[in-house]
Amino acid sequence: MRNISYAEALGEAILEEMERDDTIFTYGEDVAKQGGIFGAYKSLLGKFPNRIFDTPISEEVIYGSALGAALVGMRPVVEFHFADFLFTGIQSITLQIEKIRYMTGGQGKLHLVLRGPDGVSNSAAAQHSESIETIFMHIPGIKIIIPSTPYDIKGLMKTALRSDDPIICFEHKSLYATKGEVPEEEYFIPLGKAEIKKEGKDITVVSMSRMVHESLRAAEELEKEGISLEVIDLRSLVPWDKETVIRSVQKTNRLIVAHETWRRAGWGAEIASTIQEEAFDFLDAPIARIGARNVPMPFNALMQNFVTPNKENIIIEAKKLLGR
Amino acid sequence: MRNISYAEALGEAILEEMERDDTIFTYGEDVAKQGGIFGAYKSLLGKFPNRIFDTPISEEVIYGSALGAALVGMRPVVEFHFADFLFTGIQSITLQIEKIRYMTGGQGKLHLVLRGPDGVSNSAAAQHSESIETIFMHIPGIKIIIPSTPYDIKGLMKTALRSDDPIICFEHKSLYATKGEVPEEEYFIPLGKAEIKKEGKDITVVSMSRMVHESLRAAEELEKEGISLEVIDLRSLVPWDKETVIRSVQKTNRLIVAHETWRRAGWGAEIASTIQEEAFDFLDAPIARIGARNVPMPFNALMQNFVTPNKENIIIEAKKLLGR
Amino acid sequence: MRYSKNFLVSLYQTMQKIRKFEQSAEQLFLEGKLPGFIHLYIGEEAIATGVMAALNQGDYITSTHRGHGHMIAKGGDIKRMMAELFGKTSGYCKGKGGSMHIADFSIGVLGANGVVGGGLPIAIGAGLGIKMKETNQVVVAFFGDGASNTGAFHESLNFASVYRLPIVFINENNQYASTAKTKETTSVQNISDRAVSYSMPGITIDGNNIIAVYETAREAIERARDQGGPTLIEAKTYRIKGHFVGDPTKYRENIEVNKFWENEPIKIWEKQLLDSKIITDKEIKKINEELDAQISEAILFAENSSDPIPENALSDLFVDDAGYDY
Amino acid sequence: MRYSKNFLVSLYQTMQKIRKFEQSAEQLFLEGKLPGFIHLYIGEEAIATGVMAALNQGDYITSTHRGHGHMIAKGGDIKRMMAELFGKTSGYCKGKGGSMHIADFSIGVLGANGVVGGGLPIAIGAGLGIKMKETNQVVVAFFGDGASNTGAFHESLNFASVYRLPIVFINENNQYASTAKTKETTSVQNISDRAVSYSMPGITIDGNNIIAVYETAREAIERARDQGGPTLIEAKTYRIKGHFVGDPTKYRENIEVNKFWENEPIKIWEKQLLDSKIITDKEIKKINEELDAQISEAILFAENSSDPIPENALSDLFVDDAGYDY
Ligand SMILES: Cc1ncc(C[n+]2csc(CCOP(=O)(O)OP(=O)(O)O)c2C)c(N)n1
Ligand SMILES: Cc1ncc(C[n+]2csc(CCOP(=O)(O)OP(=O)(O)O)c2C)c(N)n1
Ligand SMILES: [Mg+2]
Ligand SMILES: [Mg+2]
Repeated sequence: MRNISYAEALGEAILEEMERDDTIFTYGEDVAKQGGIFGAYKSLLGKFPNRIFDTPISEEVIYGSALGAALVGMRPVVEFHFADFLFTGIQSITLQIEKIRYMTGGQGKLHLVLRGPDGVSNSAAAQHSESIETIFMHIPGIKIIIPSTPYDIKGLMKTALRSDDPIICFEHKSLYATKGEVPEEEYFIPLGKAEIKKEGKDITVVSMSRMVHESLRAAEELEKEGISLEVIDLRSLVPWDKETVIRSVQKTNRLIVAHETWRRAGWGAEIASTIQEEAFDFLDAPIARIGARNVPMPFNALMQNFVTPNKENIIIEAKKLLGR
Repeated sequence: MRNISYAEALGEAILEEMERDDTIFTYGEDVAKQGGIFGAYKSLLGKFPNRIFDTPISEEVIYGSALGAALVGMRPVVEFHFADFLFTGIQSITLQIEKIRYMTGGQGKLHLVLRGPDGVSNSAAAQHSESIETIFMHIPGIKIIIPSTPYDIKGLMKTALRSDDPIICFEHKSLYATKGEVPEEEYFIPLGKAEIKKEGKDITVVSMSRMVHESLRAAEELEKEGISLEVIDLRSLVPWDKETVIRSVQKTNRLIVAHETWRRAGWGAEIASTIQEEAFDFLDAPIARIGARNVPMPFNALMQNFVTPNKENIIIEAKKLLGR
Repeated sequence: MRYSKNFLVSLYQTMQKIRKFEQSAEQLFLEGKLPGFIHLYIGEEAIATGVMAALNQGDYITSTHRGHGHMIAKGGDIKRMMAELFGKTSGYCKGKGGSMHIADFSIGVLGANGVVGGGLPIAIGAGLGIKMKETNQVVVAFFGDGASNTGAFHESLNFASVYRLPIVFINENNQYASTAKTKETTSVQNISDRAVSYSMPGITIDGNNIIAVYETAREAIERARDQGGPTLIEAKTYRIKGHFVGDPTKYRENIEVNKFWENEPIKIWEKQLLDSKIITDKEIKKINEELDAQISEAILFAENSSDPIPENALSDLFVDDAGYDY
Repeated sequence: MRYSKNFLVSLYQTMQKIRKFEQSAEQLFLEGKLPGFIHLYIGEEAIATGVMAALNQGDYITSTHRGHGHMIAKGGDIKRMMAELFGKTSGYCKGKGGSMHIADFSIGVLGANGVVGGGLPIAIGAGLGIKMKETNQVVVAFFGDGASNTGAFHESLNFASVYRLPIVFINENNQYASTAKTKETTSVQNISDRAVSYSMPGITIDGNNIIAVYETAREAIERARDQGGPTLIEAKTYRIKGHFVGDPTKYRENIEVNKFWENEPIKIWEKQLLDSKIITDKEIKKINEELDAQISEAILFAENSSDPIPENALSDLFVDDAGYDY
């Protein structure tokens, strides 16, 4: 099978759907001239000059306009520049997009996609490194996909572009250039279906995005020491695939939840709380959570790497859980 | 001891501190002419005409200006109109107030207080009923107080007004008119110290704000059936008093965390996750979480009350935990 | 006047329908029959009525927290509106929204909005969508004087201008934003002066003059429809009632209010219609009786409608809500 | 000219100091020695230099993501700046901030800012604070053309006008916001035209003319200090380099850039100083050598400074951080 990058796979998904459905259009800052801040739209350049455009730096309108466009029948795809800048327009999401259908008793379909980069990368520091998916998991009204591979982003984005509900997609900066197998044939990945990226028997590790790869690296290293991790990639956070996690924990009896966002009140706490509620008797040890230290992201790489979780943290927690 | 209302106690705290410290000033929408949207500033009316004023509807500046004013040596106290409208200016908090001291290597003191109403009340519906403290617990950089009684708000607010760190205070709409004992003498309540509002032995209930009162009501009812709840009011969420909760759970071996905000990825998940991590062997049953159903707040009172947790939910969970 | 009698009388009817609807809502609220917040449009009826008279059925509007007038003038069903105020299942939002969130997407009302300025970005999106679809629809975005100080206002008008979107911005300057006097919180004399910042026409009119509203709106709407870009119209009026029903309005003098009662749009229009013999006292009486009957019917409909069951709270968030852990 | 030689030469020195600092930073970045993002102010030096020449030591500024020039002109220590670019403990932010977050509150620099428009509300707060304290300090808020389309811009200018805050808004119109041409995303010809919306003076000047910048800023600063309220100054310039170091800048033609290199402020000013015999070639050479030495020293200082220990990441969030579970 061919190998393409995460950015290319994402671009392909949007391109294919734009060719099929002329209600899809896309906009944001630096998308049309540059092909997106991390190049996700390179394959679209020149293709649909009227259906891709650059905007002023006006995030409240950029996000809020997606709602209006959806209500008149279009399928807007909006790039947020950095997840951090969701904050400059977030009322359009939390107070409008997430609520209007409900408040109006189910009127309208909000087929819109908000997507863009998040995560820590290369000393981008405190205002350009955040992952804030937990906020959207907490406030009801938007579905969340966070794909970790080229295969997953293509399949999930294609599903998103045919969904009638609002969806936000977080793409970790460090993933855009990563490559992976993506079939030529069309395929779709449903929301709410986790994938077991690696089977194992001693400890279940639940993660998403960059941390899936850190988990897989940890698993590889621990294998040598005879510790077997089962690595689950949730792929979507709203809805999240509780059943797959519970089944796995029933087998391994131990759980680690690993994410890059702050550990405190991060979504790992939701997974951990739910699993101890629903699989209490299967747990042989406390559920361990891994996340960033509770500080803004520092600039210096040594400090940045100290704050940001990686495979080492998973290895340490895994050994702790097994009393080693 | 005299009985005064929550709003009066809050007003007293600010008044006393304004009299003592002339760097304190306060502003927001509808504060000077009306005395605050829920009357918290009634006692200030006419007292410091230059140090209390009404603003345009410009939340990004209202919140962000607190930062600038603190940096030039003032102690601003900003009223946010409804917690929901934190979203219209939230970048000033999450990207600026919560980060600037850290990003600048510890320069400056951000002695500022953001305060205002949150919570469900009287069919205010989806855009006027939210409690969003979890967001500020997740994103590091601001301390959070959520007082449940007149006594607590006076003592905590006085501490806040002498703190050198940014503090956000959430005041449940339904509490302003409630009365309670408040001494004439000056007193302070430190952040990070929970209060056991009622001792008990069967189940620990951790809550804040309105839900403290619901918990106490539940405790009273359950007492009749021979079930004894220990009700802990955290009072501050950053920092939160882990030790007091752990000690209680070591005694009761059962924990319910009850808050009004959405259950999914709410702060109850952080408490639950932490306690199962640190007191796993003391737990005789899964930790139960109580929070709002994962939908926006509906208008109709029947639906509103169905979505919003109250003492009944606590009673049901308590009985479940004891297998009754 | 150069308009048909029908047209001129219909303006009166619509204004009165709004007025009577709201007077009833006020009464019902004060009797404790309606929950939540209700913001009355009383005294501002000429704006919604005049603007909507210049719009087509297929056009869109975004509204505000003070939205009953917009909804009625755009053709909303007062039965379903009243039922929504009561929180009934037969209401526009099945009791989920209430006064501040009434919408009817099918007649182009993209929602009242509890967030000041919140409707403006939505209007921009509708405008972008129309431009993409190349239909010749128009969007009207209503917003208050207070809203003109929000970031959303600025971002929206710049956006609309840059893409020449088919939008008309109607600023309802009722001189107050809650307890704040507009002139004390707003850095311009006329909010329409801000149009300069967006290279679009900016016009201030007497918002209590129904014909001025209609004609100014019509011109701007036609320009928008002909791809001539957006317009900012400031309609000066006065918020005769409190900010919400129950507001003690201690922040202003009664004398000020009384002055504006003199100048309220329905009284003026009724007098003009009578003075110019377009209508007779008898016809006026008949119209009002008919409207009263409609309102009574709406109240009856609402009161007789059933309450939602509590569990209804769990539907309507998503189109596809299979498997959600509510 | 009616200014002292010292003053006129100091303007040259400051501009060159900024230029040389940034050229070194660019070089170091391209050599892979600096991490993160670096936004160069090259070609825009006259603005920071001219404005700061008109400010007092005790005055405040808020800066942007393109902030090296503001910091240097306000009297920042280039050693600690360079160390910060390297992420060293001796840097202004102890390595926690990097280029985009350099600040020195002690000299009135309330921070560079990675959020477009993010500094404006902070400037408003400083202005409010000054008004409360009744000192006669002034705040200058720098922001880009792109930032003039954010909601923060609008809310801030309205706020400043309503309370007559002692603030001067300096719009650095370098004709680009990242890849976007300003004129394609901005609904006015001159950003200063937007001052009308806030009833404050709005002035457009040639931002590459150091004397024009100085004199215009001085007047506005004096007005602010005398409680005459805020001013919006648009200084037109050009972003000669890419948006950030490493930007391939495929969205514009080299010919356009070359045209502006001809008109860059330091070259113009050097020529003027020489032509009017205020300075000799020899003096110019000496100044430049001295500056080169300072920059080399700064780089040496930075390179020789120690890296933070990773655990330092856990300090500096709160003043009182006892008991936090980092
Ligand atoms: C973003 C936001 N901030 C504050 C409020 C509270 N609030 C509701 S209405 C209102 C005044 C609005 O004034 P204006 O825009 O003039 O509309 P009017 O009420 O006069 O029709 C305020 C401050 C809100 N709903 N939304
Ligand atoms: C709120 C926000 N949105 C988007 C960005 C990404 N961004 C960084 S700089 C920039 C362009 C800024 O243009 P301008 O204000 O003209 O400043 P310049 O870079 O030209 O100095 C953008 C879009 C950001 N940093 N903050
Ligand atoms: Mg108003
Ligand atoms: Mg620029």
